[in-house]
Amino acid sequence: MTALLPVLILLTSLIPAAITFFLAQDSKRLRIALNLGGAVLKLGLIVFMLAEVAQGTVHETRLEFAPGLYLLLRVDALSLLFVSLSAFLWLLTTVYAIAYLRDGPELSRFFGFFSLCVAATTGIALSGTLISFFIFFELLTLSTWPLVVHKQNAKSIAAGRSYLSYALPSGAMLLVAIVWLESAVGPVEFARPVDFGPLDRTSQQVIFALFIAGLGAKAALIPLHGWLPAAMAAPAPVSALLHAVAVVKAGAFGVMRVVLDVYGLERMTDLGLALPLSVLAALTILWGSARALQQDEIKKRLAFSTVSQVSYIILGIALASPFAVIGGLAHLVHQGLMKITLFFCAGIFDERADIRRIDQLDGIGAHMPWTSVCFSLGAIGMIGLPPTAGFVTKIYLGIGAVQADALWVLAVLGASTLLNAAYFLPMLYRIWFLQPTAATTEGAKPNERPLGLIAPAVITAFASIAVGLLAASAFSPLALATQIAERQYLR
Amino acid sequence: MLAIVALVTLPLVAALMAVVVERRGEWIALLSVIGVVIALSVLMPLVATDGPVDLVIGGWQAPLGITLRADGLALAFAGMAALVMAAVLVSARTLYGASPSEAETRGQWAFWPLALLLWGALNVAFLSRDLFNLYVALELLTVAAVALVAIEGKRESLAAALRYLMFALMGSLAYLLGAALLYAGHGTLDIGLLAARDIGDASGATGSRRASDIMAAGLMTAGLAVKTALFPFHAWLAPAHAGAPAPASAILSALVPKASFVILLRLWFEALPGLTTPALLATLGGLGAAAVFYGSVLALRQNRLKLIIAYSTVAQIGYLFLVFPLAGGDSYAQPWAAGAWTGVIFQALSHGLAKAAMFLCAGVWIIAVGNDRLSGMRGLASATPMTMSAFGIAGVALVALPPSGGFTAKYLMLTAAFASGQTIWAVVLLLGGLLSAAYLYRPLAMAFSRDDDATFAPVPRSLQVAPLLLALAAILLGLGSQAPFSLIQTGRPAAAAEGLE
Amino acid sequence: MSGLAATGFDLMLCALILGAALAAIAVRDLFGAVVFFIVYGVFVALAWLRLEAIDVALTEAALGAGLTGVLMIGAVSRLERLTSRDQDQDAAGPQSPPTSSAARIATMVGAAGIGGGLAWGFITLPPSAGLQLAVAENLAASGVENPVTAVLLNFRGWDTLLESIVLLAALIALWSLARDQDWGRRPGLRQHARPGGVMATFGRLLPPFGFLLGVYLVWTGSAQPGGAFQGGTVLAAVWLLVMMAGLKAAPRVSSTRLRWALIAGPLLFIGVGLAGAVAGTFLGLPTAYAKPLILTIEAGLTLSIAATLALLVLGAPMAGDGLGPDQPDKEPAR
Amino acid sequence: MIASATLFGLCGAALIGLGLYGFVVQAHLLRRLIAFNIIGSGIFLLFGASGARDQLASTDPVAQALIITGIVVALAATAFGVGLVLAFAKVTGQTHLPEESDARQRPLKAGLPDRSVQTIVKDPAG
Repeated sequence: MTALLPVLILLTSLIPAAITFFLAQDSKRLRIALNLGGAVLKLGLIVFMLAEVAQGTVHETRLEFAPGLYLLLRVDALSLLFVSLSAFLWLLTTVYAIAYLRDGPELSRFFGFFSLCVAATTGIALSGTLISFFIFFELLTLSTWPLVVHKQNAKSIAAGRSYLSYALPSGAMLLVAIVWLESAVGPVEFARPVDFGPLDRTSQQVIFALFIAGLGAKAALIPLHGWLPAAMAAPAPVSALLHAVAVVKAGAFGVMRVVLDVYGLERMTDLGLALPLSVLAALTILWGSARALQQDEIKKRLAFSTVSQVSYIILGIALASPFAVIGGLAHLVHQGLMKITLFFCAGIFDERADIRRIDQLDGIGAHMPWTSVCFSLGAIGMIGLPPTAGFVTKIYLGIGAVQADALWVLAVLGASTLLNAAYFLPMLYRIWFLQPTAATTEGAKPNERPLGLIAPAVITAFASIAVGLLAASAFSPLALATQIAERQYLR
Repeated sequence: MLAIVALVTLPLVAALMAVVVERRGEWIALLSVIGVVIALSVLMPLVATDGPVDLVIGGWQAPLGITLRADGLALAFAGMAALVMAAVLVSARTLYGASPSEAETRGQWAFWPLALLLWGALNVAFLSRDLFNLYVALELLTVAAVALVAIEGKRESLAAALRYLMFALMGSLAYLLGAALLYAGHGTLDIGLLAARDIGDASGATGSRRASDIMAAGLMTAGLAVKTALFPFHAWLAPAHAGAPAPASAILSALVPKASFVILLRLWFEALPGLTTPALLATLGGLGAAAVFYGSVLALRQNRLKLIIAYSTVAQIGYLFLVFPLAGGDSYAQPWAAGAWTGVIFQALSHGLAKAAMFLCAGVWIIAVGNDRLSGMRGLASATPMTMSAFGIAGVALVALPPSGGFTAKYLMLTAAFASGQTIWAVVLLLGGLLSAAYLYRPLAMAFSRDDDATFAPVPRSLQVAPLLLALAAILLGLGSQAPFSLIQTGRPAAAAEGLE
Repeated sequence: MSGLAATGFDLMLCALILGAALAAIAVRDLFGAVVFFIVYGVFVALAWLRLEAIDVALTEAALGAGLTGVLMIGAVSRLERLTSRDQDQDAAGPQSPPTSSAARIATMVGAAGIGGGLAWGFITLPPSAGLQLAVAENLAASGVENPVTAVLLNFRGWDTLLESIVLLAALIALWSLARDQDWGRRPGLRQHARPGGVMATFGRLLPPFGFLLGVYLVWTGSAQPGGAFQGGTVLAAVWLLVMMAGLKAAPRVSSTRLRWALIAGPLLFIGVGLAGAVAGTFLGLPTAYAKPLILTIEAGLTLSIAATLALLVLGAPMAGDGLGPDQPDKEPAR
Repeated sequence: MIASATLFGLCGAALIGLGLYGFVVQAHLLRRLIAFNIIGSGIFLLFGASGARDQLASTDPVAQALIITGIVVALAATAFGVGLVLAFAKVTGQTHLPEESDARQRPLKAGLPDRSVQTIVKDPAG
């Protein structure tokens, strides 16, 4: 079972993907059954694995390609953190997507790539070596492109082009970093400390920079974030996938892997890389928030908000102090839950009430209460008000900054929080306190049906509150993050 | 041993039969495919476990006679060729298959023997150890290939065929002259016996470098480079490959340049490793790099799908020549050696499969649209999803993204580049990959654009399956790269691991 | 010949060869160039005689000078008709190269460099390292006495087999150039020789002798210079003569009998090879049966080679009778 | 006194140079085929002469056999080449290929490849 389990988890989305491609457009039931079945099965297997890992079982699968080039799936705490998040959110996103797309065109293609995308994300989470990580990382790039261009209009094709023109060059840089490193130190496994002996200091720094550049495009670090707002041309479930479940997260997760398991916090600090990385993250946080403020479209504003929020994760890692690392790790989950809620809601506004711009939100709270409540919970979390998950993150990051003697970070956090408030609160104000305009009610009578559309949003919204409230419990993301960070410092 | 005989004679016998038996070419071709596949499936495991197998023709050992050797290199290419030929021959049935009731037409008669002769020549070129026998095989290959270019009889394809013929004839002559000089100097044409003479190695049997040997090596290299369409001898390739009907293009682009490349590999890594100089290796690598960039830029500027695919071949062939500076270069991080050499072979195999898939896709779309202009491709993603995915998957292999065979190739070559400190070639590999993504993106995006007014002629499903299978084979080459990897290592020349010079 | 006289003769022959070659390349009139090329071929055949390579000399005379010459002359006359609309730049008119004089000089220097380099490489070759000895040692086991035939049909029979297939490939390739509407016709232009003219007379008189000569060349090839290619060429010439004299029309390309004749040689050769493979050695000729086997193969090859060569000279099947207009297509096929 | 073999070998080298010059400079396709044949026989002569330098033995039979094979192969290629030239002339009325540099540049100027034959470069003299 130990060798099989990671593969099984991978197959729960790979097999539905493979079959879905060949389904006819009208075999709707089979398609739904496959995708939901796969998602439920995956979640079940992961829960099972959580229990096994808690007992100390090591799950490892190895597939040889050529000598030195092999695929290794290995489960550790960090992978569990990411894989549980993505599996949970995938299930909800699938439900949402089925409701959202209903009888649109090319559904088999869509859901095929949708599953493939999740398979790639799972692979990223479970990868035990840099090459395995890279293989799934590129697979993710490829499988998201058809989703981004799903609408097949000029705008989405342009978005797809923009996406690839960031993702492929950065993938190339990632490959250079990996090959350069491995050609000197041998295949890198995350579970084994890397012997940097053969590389001089400058090479180590350059390779690190290449790693960050390679992962930075997906993680939407400036100046590599341009594709993310453009990708809003995709349907809402895809946005949810990009921003919360898969793509952006994969980039941030990769940075974590490189910092924690390839270089190690200590080496990163010794090489003088911590400060530049944290400055980059801080700049991204501020820039993203500032740009979000300028947007009139809801989805655009949310997209820039993602640019900013994901960098909290990287900032936490870059500060390299225990609390900051825990905060960063936990934010991987927190941001996912909150941002997916916001995108689910934005999709419902768009789909059910034709609301795309912020000034159309006036008074919608009365018409679409569930959606509005969820949206508000997500927004409050993003600002970081207690007792939401976002609050937990920011507290930890703040303490971490003090620990790391980087007091300037406190200023960044403060400024960012103010900016967050500045772009979210006006939306909430419009939703709840303004009178509906003609434009708001002009569309068909807004409703929040079917259940498949609103239920995922409600679940993620309350989950984001729950992980904040229950942060102290043993099974919270924060607890898992603490466990991961502890290992770092005990090593 | 019988399997080797079958490998080289079956396509030839089938070609002869296709000449005389009217309107049955397709069936004869399919029979030969089955035969060759059986032969290969006997040979491959045998060679992988027991090492290379020799076929001493007529029982006359070299230098008097000719030896065919089934080593890993030969079988890997023969296997790839068999896959491509199978797909192409199946796909060609719609174009050149004859109905028994109607009178025979020119194309229906000529295509099958030409394709089969080309296949036979390829297998001989992969297996033969005799430089002059290789010359005859190359000539057979050239005649059949040029005829396939011209088979549609349009003015463009006739011009392309003539240009191709002129280049190829000069390439043959240069090669022949080189082989003659080697024979004159060493009394043998056998690659193994030439290797035993340690040519160019001051401590070896031949002593120092001789003018005639250097000239021979230069001439053969130039001749083979012309036939492989290495920059700057590439001018003939794109119009020729794009001018042929799609199944023929697939053979021409995927297989034909590989024959001369395999000979080139054998020439330098097996027969004459002692003659190399750093300048020569850098020159060949530099021309390869130039081909990568020039071919890619040209591919970016085309507005017809087949020309894009054809210029892509110019670029992809460039990678193959990086083997010369990159081979060897192992460091302690690599528990294996010969990374670049193996990587280049993977590149050639992966390119063969993917390129054939792409041309067959182009064939499907030409049927659907009526031409291969990019502007006509709107809406094809929805109309022909299977072909679209074949094209996309083949593109993944060409761009060398994981988990394709192209990626395995690129990884091995990149590792060799870094391990030997030659990062300049790594830059070529990476930029080349990005450029290929750029030129392949254009047709892809065009096909994905919605066009609700577009109407397409229906394409039989059987025609769409072949390219998909080929493209998947290119992916499988990466996913299951262990078996081909170990096969390629059997009979690997020492220079592949030690590096040239 | 005494040494000095021989060297003198050789020198003169070299000069003639080079002169003819230069003329074939540089002469302005295309037809003239072809004539010089044929003359050149004859001189080269003489050079082979001087090198005591009689088999090569026969081949060069028959194929290099003879058949290639006929082929080229036919091509010139057809080109003249096909390109009549721009006389000045093609067949009939003077040939003016597209290259500038600077480029010509550069080419000249380059070509001279390559020729000079080759000459240097040739002179510095170590003493002959040929395979005379190996051939001589194994000649007894080969089944024939002519060492060249032994190499062609036995030691390197695989080359010869492929070579016969190359010939066939060229013919298939040539036929594939026909226009679709001409498929199934007779290859080449239909010939009309004036009845009672020189051509017709030759056509009647020569074939019997030619036929005998061809068969003799094949038969004697096992012991003396000669063999399937030389004999086949003579037979091809005979057949060509008969067809050109209008005595017998060329067979249609769709003729099954013709097609079998084309593949008979290679097929027989492969068949013998495969039989050997089953017995243990691919293309292995047991010494006891080597001679009859070689003669059988040669007989088959001669038939196929003769037919293939003759048809290669005739060209692709086409409409038209050689007298009527052989115009370029007005509307280029797209 | 120079041995015949040496003389004819040098003659072969000269023929190769001469033929090469002709092949590059002549644009007429039939003339290129003639040049091709001249290079070919030059190669054979050089090859045969190298096998005949040992004056005690006769010319190397293996070299002779290879040359015979080579001559046949060259004839096959020439015959096909002539057929191709004729077919090209029949369709286009031309005996030259369009400029090669043009073929290389063409895709840079415009994406329409089938202009290759339409934009045949007029002979400068014509």
